[in-house]
Amino acid sequence: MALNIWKYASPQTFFPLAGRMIPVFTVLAIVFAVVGLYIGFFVAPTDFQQGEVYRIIFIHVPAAWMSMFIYLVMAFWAGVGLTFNTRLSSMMAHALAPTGALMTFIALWTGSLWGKPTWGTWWVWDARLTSELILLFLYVGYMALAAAIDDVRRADKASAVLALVGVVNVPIIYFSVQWWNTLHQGASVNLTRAPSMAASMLTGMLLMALAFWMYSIAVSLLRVRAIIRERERDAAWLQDSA
Amino acid sequence: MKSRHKRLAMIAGGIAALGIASALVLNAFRSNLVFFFTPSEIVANEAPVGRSFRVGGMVVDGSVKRQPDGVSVRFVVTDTAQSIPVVYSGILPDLFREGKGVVAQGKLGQDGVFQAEQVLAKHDENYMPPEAAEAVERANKAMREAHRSAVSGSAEQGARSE
Amino acid sequence: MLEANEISCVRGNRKLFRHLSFAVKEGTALRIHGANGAGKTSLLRMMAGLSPIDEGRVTWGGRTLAEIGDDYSRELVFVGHANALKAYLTPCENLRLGLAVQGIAVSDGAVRDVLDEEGLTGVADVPAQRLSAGQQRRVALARTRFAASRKLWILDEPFSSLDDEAVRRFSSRLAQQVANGGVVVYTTHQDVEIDAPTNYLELV
Amino acid sequence: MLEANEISCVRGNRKLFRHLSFAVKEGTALRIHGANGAGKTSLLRMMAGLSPIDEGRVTWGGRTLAEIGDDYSRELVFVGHANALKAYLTPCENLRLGLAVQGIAVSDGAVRDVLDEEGLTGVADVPAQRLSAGQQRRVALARTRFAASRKLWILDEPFSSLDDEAVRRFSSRLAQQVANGGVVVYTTHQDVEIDAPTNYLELV
Amino acid sequence: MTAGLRQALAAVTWRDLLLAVRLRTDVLTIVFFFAIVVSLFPLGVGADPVLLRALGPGVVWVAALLASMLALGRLFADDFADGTLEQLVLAGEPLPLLALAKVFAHWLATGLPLVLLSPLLGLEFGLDAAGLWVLATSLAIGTPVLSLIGAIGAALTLGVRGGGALTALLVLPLYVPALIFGAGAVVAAGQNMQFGGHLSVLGAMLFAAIALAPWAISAALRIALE
Amino acid sequence: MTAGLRQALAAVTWRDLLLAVRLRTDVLTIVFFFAIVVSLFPLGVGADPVLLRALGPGVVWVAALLASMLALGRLFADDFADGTLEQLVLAGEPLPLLALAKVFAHWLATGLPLVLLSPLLGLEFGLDAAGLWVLATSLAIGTPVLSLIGAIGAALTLGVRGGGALTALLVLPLYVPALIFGAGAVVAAGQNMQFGGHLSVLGAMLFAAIALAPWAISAALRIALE
Ligand code: HEM
Ligand SMILES: Nc1ncnc2c1ncn2[C@@H]1O[C@H](COP(=O)(O)OP(=O)(O)OP(=O)(O)O)[C@@H](O)[C@H]1O
Ligand SMILES: Nc1ncnc2c1ncn2[C@@H]1O[C@H](COP(=O)(O)OP(=O)(O)OP(=O)(O)O)[C@@H](O)[C@H]1O
Ligand SMILES: [Mg+2]
Ligand SMILES: [Mg+2]
Repeated sequence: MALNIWKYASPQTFFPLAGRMIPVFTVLAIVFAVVGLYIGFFVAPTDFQQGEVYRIIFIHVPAAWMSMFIYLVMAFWAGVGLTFNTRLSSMMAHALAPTGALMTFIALWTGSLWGKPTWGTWWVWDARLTSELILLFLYVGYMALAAAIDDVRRADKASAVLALVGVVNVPIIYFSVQWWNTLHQGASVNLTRAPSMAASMLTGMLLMALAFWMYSIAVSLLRVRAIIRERERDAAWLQDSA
Repeated sequence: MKSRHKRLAMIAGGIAALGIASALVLNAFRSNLVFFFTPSEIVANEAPVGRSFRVGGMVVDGSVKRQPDGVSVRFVVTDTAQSIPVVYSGILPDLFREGKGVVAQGKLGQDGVFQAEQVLAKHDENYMPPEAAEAVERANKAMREAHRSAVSGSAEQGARSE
Repeated sequence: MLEANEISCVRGNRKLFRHLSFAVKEGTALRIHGANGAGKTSLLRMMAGLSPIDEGRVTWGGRTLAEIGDDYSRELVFVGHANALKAYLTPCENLRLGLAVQGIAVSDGAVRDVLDEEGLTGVADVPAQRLSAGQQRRVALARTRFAASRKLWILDEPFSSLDDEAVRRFSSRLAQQVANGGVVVYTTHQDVEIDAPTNYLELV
Repeated sequence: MLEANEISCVRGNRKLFRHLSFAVKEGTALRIHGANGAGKTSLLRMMAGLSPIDEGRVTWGGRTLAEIGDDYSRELVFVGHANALKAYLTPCENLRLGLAVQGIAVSDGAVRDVLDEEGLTGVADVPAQRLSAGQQRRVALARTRFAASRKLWILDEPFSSLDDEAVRRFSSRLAQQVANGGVVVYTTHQDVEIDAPTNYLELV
Repeated sequence: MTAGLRQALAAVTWRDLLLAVRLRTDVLTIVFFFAIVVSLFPLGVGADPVLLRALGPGVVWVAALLASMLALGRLFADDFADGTLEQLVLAGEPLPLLALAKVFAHWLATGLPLVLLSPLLGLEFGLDAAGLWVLATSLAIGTPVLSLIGAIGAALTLGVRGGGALTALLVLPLYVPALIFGAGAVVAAGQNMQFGGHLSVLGAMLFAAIALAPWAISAALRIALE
Repeated sequence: MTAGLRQALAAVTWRDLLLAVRLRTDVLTIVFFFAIVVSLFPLGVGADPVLLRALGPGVVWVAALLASMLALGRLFADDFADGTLEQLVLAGEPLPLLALAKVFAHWLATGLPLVLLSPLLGLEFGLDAAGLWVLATSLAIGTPVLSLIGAIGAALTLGVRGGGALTALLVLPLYVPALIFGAGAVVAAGQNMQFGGHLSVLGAMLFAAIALAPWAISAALRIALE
C-alpha cells in the first residue's frame, strides 16, 4: 500500500486509483466479515469460563487493534506530510482519523459491555482502559484542531505535530497490561508464543480483524476521495476563472 | 558554532535526556505503582491501613461462604503463598468462581479481614472449549502439586501469572 | 545577492503571483509596488523565511534559505506590519531585550541616545502601550540603528503612521544603508523615494 | 456645529494640549495636524465621546455630549486606528451586521454592490482575517457609504495602508460628504488634500 | 422597544451566534473540555466507587463552572482588540441591553450544550435518574448566572492592566453561592430530600443577575475604552 | 554554547520574567485560581474529614493542572499578536532552545508559585507532614512537565479561534499520566508506602518532555507564522 501511494503521490493520479480500489476492499471486507461472523457465532465453541459472552471478542479485539494501528498509520502519514510537504499524505492522515476514532469508540464500548458480565463493572480506571480513553481524546483533538484552522496547509501541519506527539500513547496502551497489574487480561495472541486460544476462536477473530482492516481501508479511501474533491475543486475553480 | 553544529549538540542533549528518562522508568518499575496488593504483601504489612486499595489473587477452593444475613459473602483470596479473608455484601460478577482470579477493592479492617466495596472477576487470557479446559486443568493440577513441593512459594510469581 | 527564481504564491484559492523572478545586487534597493492585496506582504514574508516557499526558490549569496538555515536570520532585519513591541515594557527595555534576542548586545546608554535622536526622549520610560501609533513605529524602526552590519533589510510599510519629519529621517537612513553596500527590500503606499539605486517590482 | 471649548488633555505626566478651542461649521472639514504623539488620536476619541473630557467642554449643535447622550452616537461615524472587523466573518457579513448594530439596515445586495465598487469583489466572502492590510481598511471605510445621512464623521488616519487609487476614491467621497453639509474631522500624515472648505488645527 | 433597538439586539445576537457557528469546533471544544475535566477527577482521586458517588454533583458543577469561565475569556476580548467594541458603544442604543444580548448569545453557544451533556457525565459517577434530572435543571438555571457574572469579570479585565486578580476577587465570591446551591440541589435529590428550595434560590440569583449584571458590564466596557 | 546563544536565551527568559513582574496581578490570578479551586471542593462535596483526606492529593493536583493550563493562554498569544514571535523565529538561534527558555520563564512565573503554595492548601485537607512534603515535591517535578506539554498545545492553537478551550482539549489528555503519578505519589506517602516509584516516573516524564517538547513547540510556532 505504501509503495502504491509513493508512486501515486499526486492527488490527481491517486484519485481514480482510489476509486478503483474501494470496491475491491469493500468486497473483501464483506467476505471476511461474513465468514468471520459465521465461524465466530456458529463454529467457535462456547468458552470454558465465560460461556457465550466471550463472543464479543469478535468485535472488541479487532476494533481495539485497529484503533491503535490506525493511529500509527495516521501519525506516519502526518509525519510524512509534515517533512516532505506532500499534500496527499496529509489528506490520508485526515481521512484515517474518523475511522480511528470510531474504532476506539467501539473498543471502549464493547469493552465495557463485556466488562459488566465478566469483571462485574462497566468501567474501572486502570491503565489499559484509561490509556484507550486518552486515545479517543487524541483522535478528537486531532480532528478538532484540523477543523479549527481554516487555512488548509496550516491545518495539515499543525495537526500533524499533534498526531506525532500523541504517538507515545500507543505503546502505553499496548504494554499497559504487562507493566501494571490491571483487570484487563494480557495478550492472548502474541508473536513470541503460541496463541492461548482455541483454533476456531482464533480463526474467527483473525478473520474479523481482517474484515475491520479492509473496511477501514475502504472508508478511508472513500474519505480521501471526498477530501481531494473538496480541495481540488478550488483549484479547478481557479483555473476556470483565471 | 555553525547552526548545523548547534543542531547536533541539541540532538545529543535530547538523547541524553531520554537516556535519563529511561533509567528513571526502569527504576520506577521496581516499586508498586498502582494500589494493587497481593495477599503476601498485605501479610507483610505493606498495604495501607484505612485507605481503599485493591487486592488481587485467586479465590481459594471451597472458601466461599454465604453469611447468615443473606447478603454478604466471605471468601479467602490467595496468591498461593499467603491468603487473606475477604467479606463483601453485594452482587458478585458471573465469572466469580472458586479457583479463579479476583480483584477486590476495599479497606483492610483492624481484624485483618478485608472489607470489600467492590469485587471484580479477573480472568486469564485463555479461551477454549470446556472439554479442553478440563484436560488442561487436570494437567495443571498435577504440575502445581509437583511445583508446590519443589519451591515453597514465590509470592510475586503467583500474583503475576494468575 | 538576493535572488528569487520562479516563485509562486497561492493563498486560499487565489494565485497571488506566479513564476516571479528577480535579483537584487549588493548596494541596491528593491521597492515592491502593488495595489492592496496584491501580495506584497506575502512576498516579503517568504523572502524573510517566515512563510514556506512551495514553488521555485529564493537564494541569498547563491544558497537557498533552507541551506543557510538559522545563519540567514543573522544577516537579516525584518520589520513587518506589526511592531514587535511588548505593550508593558518601555521603549528602552523593548529595544535592549529585543536586540539581545537577535544576538545584538547594546548598552542602556546607547539605546537612550538612539531614542533621543528618534525624538522619543520624553517617552523612553513609558510603557509602549501608551505611545501613539507613530511613536510605536519609531521604536520598531530604531532597531535598524543597531543593525547596520546586517546585509539584508526587509521592511513592510516602514513609513506607516510616521509624521513627515520621521519619514525623512528614516528614508535617509535607508539611503545610507544602501550606500554602504546593504540590500533593502521594502514596500510603501506613500509617496517616498529613497535616494539610492532602486529597482522596482510591480505585483499585479 | 461641533465646538470645543477650552478642553485639555493629560496623559500620564504629559499635558498633550491645554485650553484648546475650535469650532467646525456644517459643510466644512477639520484636518488635525501634529507630529507623532501630539495627541490627535486622544482628541478624536474625546470628540467621539469615547474618552471623558476632564476639563472644558465639547458641544454639538449647542448641547454638550453628556446632554445629548446616546443620540449623539446616532449622528456620528467613527473610524479609529482599528478596523472593527471580526476576523472570522466575511467582509459582507461584517458590514451588514456591523451596520445593523448601529441601527442602519442594509440588504445583502446593497452591501455587495458597495464592495464591488471598493474593488473587493473577489474577497467579499473570504474571512476578513485573510485580507491584506489595505483590503481590511477598505472594508472599514465602506461603512461610511451607508452613513451619508449622519452629520459628523470622525476619522483617524483613514488613508493608512490604502493604495493610491483607494486614497483618491475615499478623499473624493469625503469632499462630497462635506459638500452635502456634513462635518468631517480627520487626521492623516499622508499628503492628501480634500477638495472641500477645510480648517486646520495644529497640535504642538 | 423601537424598531432600531430590536434590530440592533438581533444583529448583536446573530453576529455572535454566526461566529460560533463559523467554527463549530469551538462549541464542541467547550463541551469536550467539560467532559475531560469531569473524567480527570476519578483519575486524581482514585477509583473508589463510594468516594466517586459522593463526589459526582460537586465535580460536575465545578467542571461546568470552569468550562463556562474558560469560554468567557473571549467574550469581549476580541471585540476590544479589533475595535468592534468602540462601535458597539457608539451604536446609539442602551449599552446594558446590547451587553445582555451578547451574553445571551454566548450562553446559547457555550452554556446550553453543557446543560444538555451533564446527565451523561453524571452517569459516570453513578447518579440515579432523579439526580440526573436535577443536575441538568440546576445547570440550566445556574449556567446563565455564571455567564452573566463572568461577563462582568470579562469586561473588567479588558484594558485594565491588573484586572485579572480583581476580577477573580469580584466574581468568584458570586460564583460560590451558585455552586453551593446548584450542587446542593443534586446532593439533596440523591438522598431523596427536597431540592426545590435550592432551585428557588438559584432562580432568584438568575433574576437578580439579569437585573443588575448588564449595568455593571456596560460600565466596565466604557471604562475599558477610555 | 556560544556567547550569542547564551545572551539570546538570557534575554528571552529575562524579558518574560520582567513582563510577569509588570503584570504581577496576572501571576496572582493564577495562584488565586489555584487556591480557589482547591477550596471550592469542600463546598461542592461537603466537609466530611475522612472524605476530604482521601480527596486532598487528587484535588490539589487537578487544581494545579487546571491553573497551569489557564496560564498557558498568555504564553505565546501576546507574542504572536504583537509580532514578537516573528522576531523570535528570526533570531538566528535554534528555535527549540529559545522556546525552552520561554517555557522556563513561564514556569518560574506561574508554576513555581503553585509548588510553594501547595503545602498550605494540602493542610486544608488534613495531609500530614510527609504528605505535604511529597505533594510539593511531586508538583515541583510535575508542573514543568505540564508547562512543557501545555506549551505544545498553546503553540498549536495560536491564531485559531476557540484557542483557550481547544488548547485544553488537546492538552488535558496528555496531562493525565502526570496527574496519575503525581497524585499517586502523595497518596502513597499518606499511607506510609513507597512513593519513590511514582516520583521516578514523573522525573522520567520531565526528562522526556525536555528532550522532545521543544521540537514540537518550535515546529508548531513556525507553522503558526506561515
Ligand atoms: C472498556 C473496556 C476495555 C477496553 C478500553 C479495552 C481495550 C483493549 C485494547 C486497546 C486491546 C488491544 C491491545 C492488545 O492487543 O493487547 C484489547 C484487547 C483485548 N481485550 Fe479489551 N478492553 C476492554 C475490556 C475488555 C474486556 C471486558 C475483555 C474480556 C473480558 C477484553 C478482552 C480483550 C481481549 C481478549 C483482547 C485481545 C488481547 C490479545 O490477544 O492481544 N477487553 N482491549
Ligand atoms: N484564504 C484566502 N482566500 C482568498 N484570498 C486570500 C486568502 N488568504 C489570503 N488571501 C488574499 O491574499 C492576499 C494577501 O495579500 P498581502 O497581504 O500579501 O497583500 P499586500 O500586497 O501586502 O496588500 P496591502 O497593500 O493591503 O498590505 C489578499 O488579497 C488576500 O485577500
Ligand atoms: N501614561 C502616559 N505617560 C506618558 N505619556 C503618555 C501616557 N499615556 C499616553 N501618553 C502620551 O500621550 C500621547 C498620545 O498621543 P496620541 O495617540 O493622541 O497621538 P497622535 O497625535 O494620534 O500620534 P500619531 O500621529 O503617532 O498617531 C503620546 O505622546 C503618548 O506618549
Ligand atoms: Mg501588506
Ligand atoms: Mg494617532
